[in-house]
Amino acid sequence: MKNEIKQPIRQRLKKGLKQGLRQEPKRGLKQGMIFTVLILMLVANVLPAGAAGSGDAGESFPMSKAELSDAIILYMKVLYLGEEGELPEAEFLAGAATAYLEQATESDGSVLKIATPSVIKSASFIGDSSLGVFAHLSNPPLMKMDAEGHLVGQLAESYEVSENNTQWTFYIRDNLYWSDGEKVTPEDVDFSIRYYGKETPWARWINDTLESSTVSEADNSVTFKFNKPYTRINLEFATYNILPAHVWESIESPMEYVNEGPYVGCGPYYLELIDLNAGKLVFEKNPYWKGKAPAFGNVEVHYYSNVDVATLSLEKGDVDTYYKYAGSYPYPNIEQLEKAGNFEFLEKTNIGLVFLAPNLKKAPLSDLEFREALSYAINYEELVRLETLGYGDVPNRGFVPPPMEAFKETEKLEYNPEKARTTLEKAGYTDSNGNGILEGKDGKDIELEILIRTDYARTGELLKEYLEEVGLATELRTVNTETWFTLKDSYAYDLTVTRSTPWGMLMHASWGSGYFDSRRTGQGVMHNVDDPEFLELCDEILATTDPAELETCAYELQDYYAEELPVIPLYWNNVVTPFNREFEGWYADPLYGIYNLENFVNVHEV
Amino acid sequence: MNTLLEVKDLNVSFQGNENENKTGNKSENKNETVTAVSCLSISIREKETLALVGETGCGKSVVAHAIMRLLPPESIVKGTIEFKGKNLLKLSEKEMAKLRGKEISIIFQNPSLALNPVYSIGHQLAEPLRIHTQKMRWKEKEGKKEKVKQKEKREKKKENSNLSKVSRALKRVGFSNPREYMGYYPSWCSGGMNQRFLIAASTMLDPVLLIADEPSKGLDRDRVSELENELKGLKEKSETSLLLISHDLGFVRRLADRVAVMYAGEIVEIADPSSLFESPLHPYTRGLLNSLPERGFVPIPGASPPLSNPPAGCRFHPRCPIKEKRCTQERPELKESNGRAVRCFLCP
Amino acid sequence: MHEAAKKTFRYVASFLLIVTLNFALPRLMPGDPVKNLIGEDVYVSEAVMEELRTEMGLNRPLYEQFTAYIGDLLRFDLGYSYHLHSPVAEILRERIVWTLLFVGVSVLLGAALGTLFGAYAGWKPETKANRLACCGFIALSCTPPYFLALLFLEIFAFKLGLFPFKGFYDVPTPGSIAHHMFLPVTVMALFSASRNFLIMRGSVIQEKGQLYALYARAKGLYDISILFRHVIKNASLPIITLLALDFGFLFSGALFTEIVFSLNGMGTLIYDAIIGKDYPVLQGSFLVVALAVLLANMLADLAYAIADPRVRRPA
Amino acid sequence: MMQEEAYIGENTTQESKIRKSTIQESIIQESTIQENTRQWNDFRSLNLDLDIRKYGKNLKRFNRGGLFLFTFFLILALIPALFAPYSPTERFIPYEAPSTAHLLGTNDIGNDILSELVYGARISMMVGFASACISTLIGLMIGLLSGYFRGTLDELLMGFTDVVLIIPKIPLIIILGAFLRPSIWILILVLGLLSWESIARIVRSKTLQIREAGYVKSARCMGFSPFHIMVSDIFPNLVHVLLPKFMLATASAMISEASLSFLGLGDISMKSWGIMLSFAFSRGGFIREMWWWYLPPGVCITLCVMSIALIGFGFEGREKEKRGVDAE
Amino acid sequence: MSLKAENLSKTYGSGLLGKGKCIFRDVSFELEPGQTCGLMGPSGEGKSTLGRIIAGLESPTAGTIHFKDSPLSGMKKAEYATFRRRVQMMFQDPTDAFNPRKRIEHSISEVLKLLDTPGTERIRRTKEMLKTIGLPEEVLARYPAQLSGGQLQRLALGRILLLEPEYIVLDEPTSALDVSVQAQILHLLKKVQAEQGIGYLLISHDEAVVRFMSGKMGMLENGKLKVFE
Repeated sequence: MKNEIKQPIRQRLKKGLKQGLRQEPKRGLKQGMIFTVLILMLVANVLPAGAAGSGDAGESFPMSKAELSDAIILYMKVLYLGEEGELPEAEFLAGAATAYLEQATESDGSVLKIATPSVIKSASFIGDSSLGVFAHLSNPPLMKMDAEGHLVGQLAESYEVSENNTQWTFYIRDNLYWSDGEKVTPEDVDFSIRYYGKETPWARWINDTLESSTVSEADNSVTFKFNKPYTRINLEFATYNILPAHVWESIESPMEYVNEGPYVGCGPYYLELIDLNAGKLVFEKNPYWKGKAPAFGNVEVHYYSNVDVATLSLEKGDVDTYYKYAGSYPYPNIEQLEKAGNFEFLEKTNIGLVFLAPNLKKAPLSDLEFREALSYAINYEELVRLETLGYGDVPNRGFVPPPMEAFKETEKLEYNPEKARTTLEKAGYTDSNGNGILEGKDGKDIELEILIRTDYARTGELLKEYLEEVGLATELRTVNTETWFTLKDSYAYDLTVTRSTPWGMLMHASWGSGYFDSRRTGQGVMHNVDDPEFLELCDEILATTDPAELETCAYELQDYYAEELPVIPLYWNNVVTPFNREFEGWYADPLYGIYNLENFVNVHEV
Repeated sequence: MNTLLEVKDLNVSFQGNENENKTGNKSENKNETVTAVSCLSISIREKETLALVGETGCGKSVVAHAIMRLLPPESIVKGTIEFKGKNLLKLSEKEMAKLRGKEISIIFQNPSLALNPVYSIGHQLAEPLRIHTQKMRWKEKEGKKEKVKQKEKREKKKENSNLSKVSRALKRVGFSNPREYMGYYPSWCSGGMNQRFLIAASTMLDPVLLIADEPSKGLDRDRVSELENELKGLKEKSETSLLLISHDLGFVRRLADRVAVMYAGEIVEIADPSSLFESPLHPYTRGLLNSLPERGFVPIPGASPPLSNPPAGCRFHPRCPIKEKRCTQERPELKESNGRAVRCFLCP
Repeated sequence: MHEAAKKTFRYVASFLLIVTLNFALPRLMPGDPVKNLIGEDVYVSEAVMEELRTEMGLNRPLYEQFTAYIGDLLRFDLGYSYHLHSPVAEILRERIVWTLLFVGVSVLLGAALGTLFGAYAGWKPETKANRLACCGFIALSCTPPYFLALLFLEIFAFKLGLFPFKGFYDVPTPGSIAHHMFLPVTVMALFSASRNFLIMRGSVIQEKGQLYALYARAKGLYDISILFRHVIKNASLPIITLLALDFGFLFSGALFTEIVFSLNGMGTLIYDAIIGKDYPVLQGSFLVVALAVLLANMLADLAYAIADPRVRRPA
Repeated sequence: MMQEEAYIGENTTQESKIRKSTIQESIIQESTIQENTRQWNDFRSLNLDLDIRKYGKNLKRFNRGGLFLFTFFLILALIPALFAPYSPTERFIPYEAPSTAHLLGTNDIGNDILSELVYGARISMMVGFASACISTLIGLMIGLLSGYFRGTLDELLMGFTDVVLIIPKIPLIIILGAFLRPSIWILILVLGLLSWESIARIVRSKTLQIREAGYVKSARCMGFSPFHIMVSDIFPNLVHVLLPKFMLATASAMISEASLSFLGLGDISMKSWGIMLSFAFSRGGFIREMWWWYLPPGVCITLCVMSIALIGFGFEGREKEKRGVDAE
Repeated sequence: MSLKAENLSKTYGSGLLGKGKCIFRDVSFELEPGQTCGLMGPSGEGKSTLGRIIAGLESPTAGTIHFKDSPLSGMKKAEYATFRRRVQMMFQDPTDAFNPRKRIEHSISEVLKLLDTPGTERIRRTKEMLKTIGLPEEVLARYPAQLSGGQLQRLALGRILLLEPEYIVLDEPTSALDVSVQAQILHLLKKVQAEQGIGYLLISHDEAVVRFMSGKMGMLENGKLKVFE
């Protein structure tokens, strides 16, 4: 609480106020403003509720009510009684006003500030999904993904899998300490994993399939034994934050546990404060961190409910970098930031992508030839140009983007409306009644309903144009995300535009298969492919941990995508992360982008 | 007796409405000027009651408002209105405001609407006192801080004296327990009561001239006689001159010292009530009197001309039973002879 | 007394209808709330989903859900939000304080500003300044609120750097709060003011044509003092009704301002609850808003009775 | 959206007063008040109406400006091809700054912004007018019925209206917008169905008034059917109250549409100004400081809504003025 | 053939709660065709309400009205329609007697349409009516706002006469008019009565008017009716 501030914004404000008072022409305006601010302060002060945002904040008021009203009276005097003697008083007042903002701050090192549009909705450490991602910094998972997309240990030094893939042993690093001084033990890991399994719906599978777990003090390891083979536990465990058992043991239902902090963590920082009203998370240095010493005293995550505002504040310099899980900094604004000059950019191809999912259960999209024709009708280059502003590529038919492991170079998707038309004709889709719209096999005009989430409104528009070009009538239906979930689950669409996230690309049998396997359910999941060939492939992948075997399967899967077109990728895009030039040493992993421990220990001021 | 108010050649006209009438008669309503009062001259002597009589729309209320200078700024007022030797039309608005309510007061025709619905009777009655004694307070304000307490005391005293003045005024108009009524609001009271409140408010500062604008309109017979007594009492007790504007001939006859009859914006006859009612000269006056109940409801044929488009010549000629040729062409002047005046070629 | 009873009856009926609507509406929305609870890209078996559904009481028959809902209401239990991981009542209590502060200050400022300027503009509608003010306020009331908020944000926070971009505060001190609330309060107050301005202006124009205003002039009052001593009290009566009606609008209508300024208030709460199908929060906040509006209307009726003697005529 | 109620505006004055007085006072007192008012109006019309006329003139100036603007937008909406240099779907180089070829530059997919703007007028105005038609119609029916028949029907309808008035509109619109397919027609329907209460109230209070007028009483006395009386006697006298209300409902519907678009609940296949604006924000026009992209639709909304509102106010003003002329 | 009122009472504002205000109680009288019955009394005593009840525009709280010996409440549709034509009412305020948005012509022909009068007949009857009330034909093209109170009151009477009524309730027919116009209207009323044998119930607060018009006179005071011959 004490050390968190020394933000440039405060100083700027202070400077601004003082300057404002000195600038003759605008003086009246600024005075009025400061006066209003003071009045508002008084109002806020009188209303005890106003300050009761966080429990112990009351003590830190630098001015009492009486002082404040004195200040206001003084200020009024300054305003109304003559010009003389104005400056010193005004300066005093500017000082008084900024004193609030100043808040006793003996700084140790600077603060790294991250802007994000992912809003934290509740101060629930376990329950809030956005918070779960940000807490990687304080409570790192066992595993992580390196820059090349390989899974490596994070809290775990290494891991082992048994022959039959049912038994996973993780060896924990022994130089890890919780921020309260306790050592991180395998019991903590065991506790955390079981805890999630027991308490959270999304990890219920652990509870259901974990047979037993054993902790070995000797080699600082924990072994999980499942009642069925799992091949991707290392990936799964790259997402579960490890919790201190001695703290969380006593918390009955963690989903419902709401606390503004601090939370005990074992990363280079621990989560000091979740301040919903200020819209920020404050991470404090972990005093017991034995790894490389981080360069910042604090890390702050500032979230904004409006993306534009987030980018504005970045451009303004209020924050140092921008992070959005599975997303890039908005492309249109990059140019603006480049012009501003004090930002550099980290660019990396996203392993998630935007794609067009056909409804394979319904004619005409169930017809491969039709899909084939469709794939020729789309102008990928223009999509890349307009949607990613060049920060992307025309995708291959094989769906999977290059940065993924075992990427196979398949044929690039091609824009050829002529070919699309002939393919359609060959497949029997002709316009016999001459109204410019092709008829389906049932003789009726084809009218495709494209379901789009609001984020892809423009893509939808372009698609509509492309499809109409080749004689396919289309209707756009824009829905908000939640409605989209419902509609795609009931297959109430012909085509839909959606995207995959990095984690989504890796889940299930990896390489995006999790989105299409019809046996699955889930929010973003299309579950539209029930071709046995595809399902078999998935099962094969799920049954092995052998890298060579996996690679073969992956190639096969990508070939399947390329041949059967169960999904038409629209563009591969890059994740662009701007960061303040004053800091260097950034890198991004495919899963969580720049939000990884390496950055928080390595990034430093220039 | 001295002349208190002298109105000479008063002309009041209103700029008509230029936008077309929704009902479609575009040509008729375009850019017309309504001359509500033309060439009106009257005088009121001290303690005298002058009645202005006429039918709806003949412009009598406009005269009252013109004297008080309450007409909207868009109206065009010509002529002179001399009050105690000062031309009221030349005074600034501020000077006029000082006169209003203090020297000249008015009673409007609709007491329930003239009183502010959200203030208590007491508050509204005391208002003239507050308004017209403010100047004193301003002087006090110049005093220094040590006088503040004194001032407060004085103000309290003033408030108290105001209250007692108000209750005295209420008593005067016949309320036996004024304190209770002071807490009432206009909407709680009947029209007759409000009428009396209004009279009390308007006579609070003993104005030299009281204008009563259709005070009997909309009142019951009983109420009218009450009002009559009220006004009679007022005349007897105070030095006030009264300009009584009414369409009720009987009422006027009982109250007025002199009666002026108006028709279509002009005065057609001025006389003392007895001679006017017994031997009216102007054909209009005669017609008017004949249509009274006691004379058997003998109507004047036709209807009053619109003020926007009065007939040429004598304004009464279209309805006149004895009109001659010149009546339709020339406009008669108001001729005065032995205390009476009449605007007719055919009357001596 | 008869009228009062009728009014009370109407209020009670309104309240019951609101409660029912409140129960029914969120349930009519599409989408499986359980799925929203779990999150994107997560695989969960049907059995687990079913279990969760049971836990949330969503698979019981509707009438059972309704009786349970009413029962909880009577115990002031507004349910538990699985999205926000707290009892709804608690969330509401927290948010309402801020929204009240934010909305309350804006409404008061807006009412004061709008009434004063509106009264003056209505008193002298023909002067240039007033015509300009009128145009300005009409324009203001015709601007989509989020547009104005974003423009303000760009100009004052981004271009001039005078105010922060988001949040109620940075550190919970009055100074910080005032600094952060300045822009959103200004935007809301301007909106509130523009509504009040137009009404007050019309009202004054109407009232000043009344006979009592003329009589006030006849009593010797001069120009603006007629406005302040006589007209303004009459003319501001409709503002009472408006403020009451405004209440609901401001509670939920602050939504856009809250989104733009990333404020953690009732507006965003409701918006998120709608988007996330957070039934309990949705119901709770609807109930609170509707109750607040009902209460405000009742207060307005009372205030009206106090301010307007025509209403409280003794028998 | 938020302004919705702002336009109860000038009428609230009368309305609320009438509401209170009808509630609190017996019918006799009411009629005397009406009588008083009538007398006062007579008086005013004869002597003092000029003040109000002046006010009317003043409003007319607004009205004229509003009418001019409105006609301009209406022409845009009716024959956009005349003003738009290109088709709104034609694509050029994206993110162009204003130039002679593209007076307002191009947007993110290269559409000419000016053309888009011109074509947007039709959709925005259609949303406004269509939903205002619906709400006016509903409000008129409910208001007429409850004002004319009074009694239990009145109690029921007005109770219902009160409840609808209390329901927070924006969340409800968001819910419905999310629930139903965001087609422009649904939007129109939703907006129309949710904004009739103030119209119903004013129509009711006006009907209560007119009901007591001599010509309605005579008509009843002569045996005309209630339907005939409502259609032929009461309705024509409501037009002047309805018209401004209609205009204001139009204005608020347009703002609502823009607001919903901002939340992503609009119909993107219909490029209204609101949708344009929301694209300008979501596609970087705002942060790239392309004011020529995000300001014009915003300003157009404001201006168009304003022109409509001004006409509405103008009608109200004219009516105030008219009342005087009538009585003469 | 008469219009009879028996034991009429009227109470306002009675509902579930509260007793309401009693306007008058047990009022009985009889109207004969060709006769005028005057009804006087201070304002606010329910004269107009009584008039409206007799004209069938309001229903009494208690008591009955008999038209040609059949009670109003038990009338069949056709019977009621005849009653509706035969008993008319004329109101105090001439300025709102006609719909301000319609030309006089329109208002008049509407009435004739109600009577299913054919087109040519309509013109004839309108002209006839205008002759009776003594107004030129120009007035037909006017809007009510363009006519004076006296003219409007004449027209209001004329419109009623088109329905060939047997009884007319005159509710303060002249109190909003100037004395000279009042005299005109009163004479017209007398003339019409003499020609068509209509029975009037004249409600007025002006004793002179009532005396001028009627033989029978009633006084409504404190909720009771006192009849003088």
